[in-house]
Amino acid sequence: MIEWIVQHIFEKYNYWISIVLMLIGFYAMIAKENLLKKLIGLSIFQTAIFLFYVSLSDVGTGWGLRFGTAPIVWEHGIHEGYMYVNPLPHVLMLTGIVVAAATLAVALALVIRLYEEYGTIEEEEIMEKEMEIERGT
Amino acid sequence: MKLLPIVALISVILLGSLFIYVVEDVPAFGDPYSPPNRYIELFSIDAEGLESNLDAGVLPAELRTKIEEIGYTKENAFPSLEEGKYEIERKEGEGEEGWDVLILKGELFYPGLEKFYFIKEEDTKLKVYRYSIPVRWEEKCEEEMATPNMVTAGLADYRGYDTLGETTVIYTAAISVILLLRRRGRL
Amino acid sequence: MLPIEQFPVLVVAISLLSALTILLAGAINKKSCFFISLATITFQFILSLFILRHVLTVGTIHYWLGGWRPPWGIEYVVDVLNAYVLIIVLFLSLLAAIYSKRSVEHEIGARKLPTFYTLFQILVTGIVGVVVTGDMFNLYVFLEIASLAGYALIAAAGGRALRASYNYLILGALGICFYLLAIAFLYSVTGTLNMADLRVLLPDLYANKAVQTAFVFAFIGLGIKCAFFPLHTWQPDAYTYAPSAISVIISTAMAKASIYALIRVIFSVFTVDFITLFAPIFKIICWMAAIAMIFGSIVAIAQFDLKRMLAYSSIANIGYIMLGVGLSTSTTLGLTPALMHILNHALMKGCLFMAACAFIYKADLWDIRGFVGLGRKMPYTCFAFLLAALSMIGLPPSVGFVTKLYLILAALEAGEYLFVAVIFFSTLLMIVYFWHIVELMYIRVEEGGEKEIRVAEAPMSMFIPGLVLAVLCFIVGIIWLIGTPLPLMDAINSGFGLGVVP
Amino acid sequence: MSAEKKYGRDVVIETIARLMIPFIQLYGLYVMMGTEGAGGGFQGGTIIAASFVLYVTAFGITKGRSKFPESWNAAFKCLGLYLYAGIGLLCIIFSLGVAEYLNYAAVPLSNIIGHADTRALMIADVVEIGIGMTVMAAFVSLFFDLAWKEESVEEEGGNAEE
Repeated sequence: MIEWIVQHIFEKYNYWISIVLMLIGFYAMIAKENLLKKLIGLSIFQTAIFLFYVSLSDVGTGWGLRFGTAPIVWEHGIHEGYMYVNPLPHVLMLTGIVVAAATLAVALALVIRLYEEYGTIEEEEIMEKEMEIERGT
Repeated sequence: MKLLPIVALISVILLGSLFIYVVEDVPAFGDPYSPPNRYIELFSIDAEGLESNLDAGVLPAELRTKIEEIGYTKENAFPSLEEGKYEIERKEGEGEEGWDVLILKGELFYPGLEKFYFIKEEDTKLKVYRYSIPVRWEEKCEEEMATPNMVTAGLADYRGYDTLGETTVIYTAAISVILLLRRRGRL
Repeated sequence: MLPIEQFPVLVVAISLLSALTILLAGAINKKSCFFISLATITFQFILSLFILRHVLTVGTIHYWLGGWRPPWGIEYVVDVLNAYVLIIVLFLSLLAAIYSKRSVEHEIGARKLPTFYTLFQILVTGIVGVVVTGDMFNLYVFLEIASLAGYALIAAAGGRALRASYNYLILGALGICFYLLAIAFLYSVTGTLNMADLRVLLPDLYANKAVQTAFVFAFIGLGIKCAFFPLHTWQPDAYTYAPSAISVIISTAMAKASIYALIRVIFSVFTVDFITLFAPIFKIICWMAAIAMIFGSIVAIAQFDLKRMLAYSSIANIGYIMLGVGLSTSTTLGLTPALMHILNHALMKGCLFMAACAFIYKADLWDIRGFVGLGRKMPYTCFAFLLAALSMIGLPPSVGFVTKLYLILAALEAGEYLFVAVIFFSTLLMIVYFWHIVELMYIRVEEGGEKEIRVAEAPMSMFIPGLVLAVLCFIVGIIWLIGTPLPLMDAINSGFGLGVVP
Repeated sequence: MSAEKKYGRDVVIETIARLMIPFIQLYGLYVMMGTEGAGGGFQGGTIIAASFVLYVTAFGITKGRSKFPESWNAAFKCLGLYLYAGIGLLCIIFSLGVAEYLNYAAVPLSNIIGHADTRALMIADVVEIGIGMTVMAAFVSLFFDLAWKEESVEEEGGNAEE
């Protein structure tokens, strides 16, 4: 049991941290009624996935035996005990971050329009007002 | 009682149990030899004196047929292992003794050899690995694009098409917000 | 002369460049936007025909973007399935573009034309990019491009479309995040992003829990994007309140591209072997599809809003496609019914949405109860609607009949007699709701002078595409029945290792 | 100009902003073009866009708008992507259909300075600048559109949160 905990919890703490963040974001996305809070949840969720990706690229042990360093080839060569981290997840996540920012921008624009239209950003109130409009016409 | 928080909690519990289920097979944090960072094992085969072949720079027929069997064939746009299109190099290093199979690049402007497979001897078995993406990037980045920064090289060249898509995404977002919010000007 | 291998990337790149041009040209002359967009999509469509011919005669196209060999760089792979879906998608986009000419000015306002058409073109770019790519992450990027443009275009109608679009955005972003997570798990155990490479590497790792979880996430994520039954909640609102041309393109091209992505990930990355051994999901897919077929049809009967009714009918039809997917392993027909219905549903639903939006455009008629006597007022549009509705019900030799025939054959072969009953039952329900409309249009006599609606025929650019689709419903049905494209389907099936009963 | 009176103008803020903005933009350009160190088009473009945000917070949005008008903004956005996607297309055209899309080594320059240097040049000076231009213009336009409502000019100062 202790071995399992050490092997799968302490040695993979990157995974657990990103999962906890992911679940927080996911809960906020589904459960919150406020449109902005949903977006905050979405952002947390996406960022947690980015963290997971980036942590996959690490090559350091964290106990000081081996360190990862930025993947930039240096003319003097690399220091003793250092290794380049994996550049691919960084590349992917630069894309991912921009995509997340773009999604957020469009979502914020939608929220602004919704606020102009209904005067509120609570989902229930918006639905009530929609019903009122429907009954009115 | 509200429905949404309950649905959310149930899905969070489901997702959480899925994540706990998967933890045993997620690579350990900071493992430099994990599949994303170094290489992935394809198969292992009995050694049976194949080492001498490898030392002589010839890929044994068993290995070649096995590699083609699992799907690395020319039809799938992977390099073929015909005679004269590869070289084998003995590799000595900490923890990594074996043979690199260098394969002729198929690229238009850079003919030359690149690391593709890695064969390692363990007990009486030969284990065949395929190198992962960062190995190639680290090795060839300086030669192919005279750029020391691998992230930039990967972003703008090796996976440049993703970056084009990503720039399009931010452009799309800007146009979307103009469509939704702007009420003046020419657009 | 350009080699045809270049065409898949040109289809995407020219579309993107044209989107930029539309914005700049639109700032000078707003009328030019439509024509640039139309010309580009026509050109893309011609290119896609060349691609199909090349794929059929020469073989699969492998294209290394930037010149880097597959595991290191991005690869475009165009095989028969890609080329087939590419043509469907571009043809429907072309018709939607023609259709948009009059409706957009009416619904969105002439001032927004440049941004609208820029986003429209970017939507087409994204859809096409999804269809031709052979790289998991590239698929994510292009799916996101298409989705972002889609969110904004749906919301462009204003009013209730805003909340529909917001819901679509939240669920769509969630789905895409799940897909991204699936890529993360796959990447963490294989170290590659290329689909062909994953297909080679995964068989050794099928027992790996990360791979199984990746499958679950990819399935749920892409399932949300294509509105598969329990994950469909965003879909009716989005289809109902979107602008007309966008309803057409999203319900046909976008939905089909998502389903293509799902099929590609299920069958090409995680092969049939994996699913039968480790994720016995086909049975569940069949059941969910059956529920979707009945649920969609029953809810559609209860609707008075024609577009909303069509949206629920779409859910039922996604159920048909997924039933084809679910039955694919247990019959010799393989994926054929599902692939057929991708084309068939695109034709029928495109035509129905075009007709429905023409009613709204001309007479502000969204309520079915107001359709009395419409058949004489708008003869061409109503005729197109009638043909597509008959095809939907399954009148031989229409495309709807062909789908149902093949699905029933597949279900009989698999020994799943219950699904045959489900197909018949959902057909009955379809007859109920489509017959109701047809009756109102043609048979019901107008009562009273003041209720009479004064409408003329919709403009040419709006009923011609609908008529083309309606006629195609029957022509394509006959072609399916003759069996000319069946070797094509068999090629796709054998590529996936399907079509052979174990 | 009633809005400016209402909010007042702060000499300290304006002077500091005046001092800082050129340096921020210079730094943005450095980050954008320096392939030697960390950085790239996105980061550089975002930093330059941030300098505009600083300008708007210091001088008000009306003035900020006039510094970077919409027509320029749209042109920048398109031009950046034109550069990037166009270079890809040029690679096909220059090589007469032999080289792939975005294969920068096919640009004729490579006959003179070699393939690797051509790639380096293309990455650092064309592609990254293209990305940077698009990202900069896109973020500035996002900021202006999200922060400013046309109906009420009084609500200056970047209230995006309503």
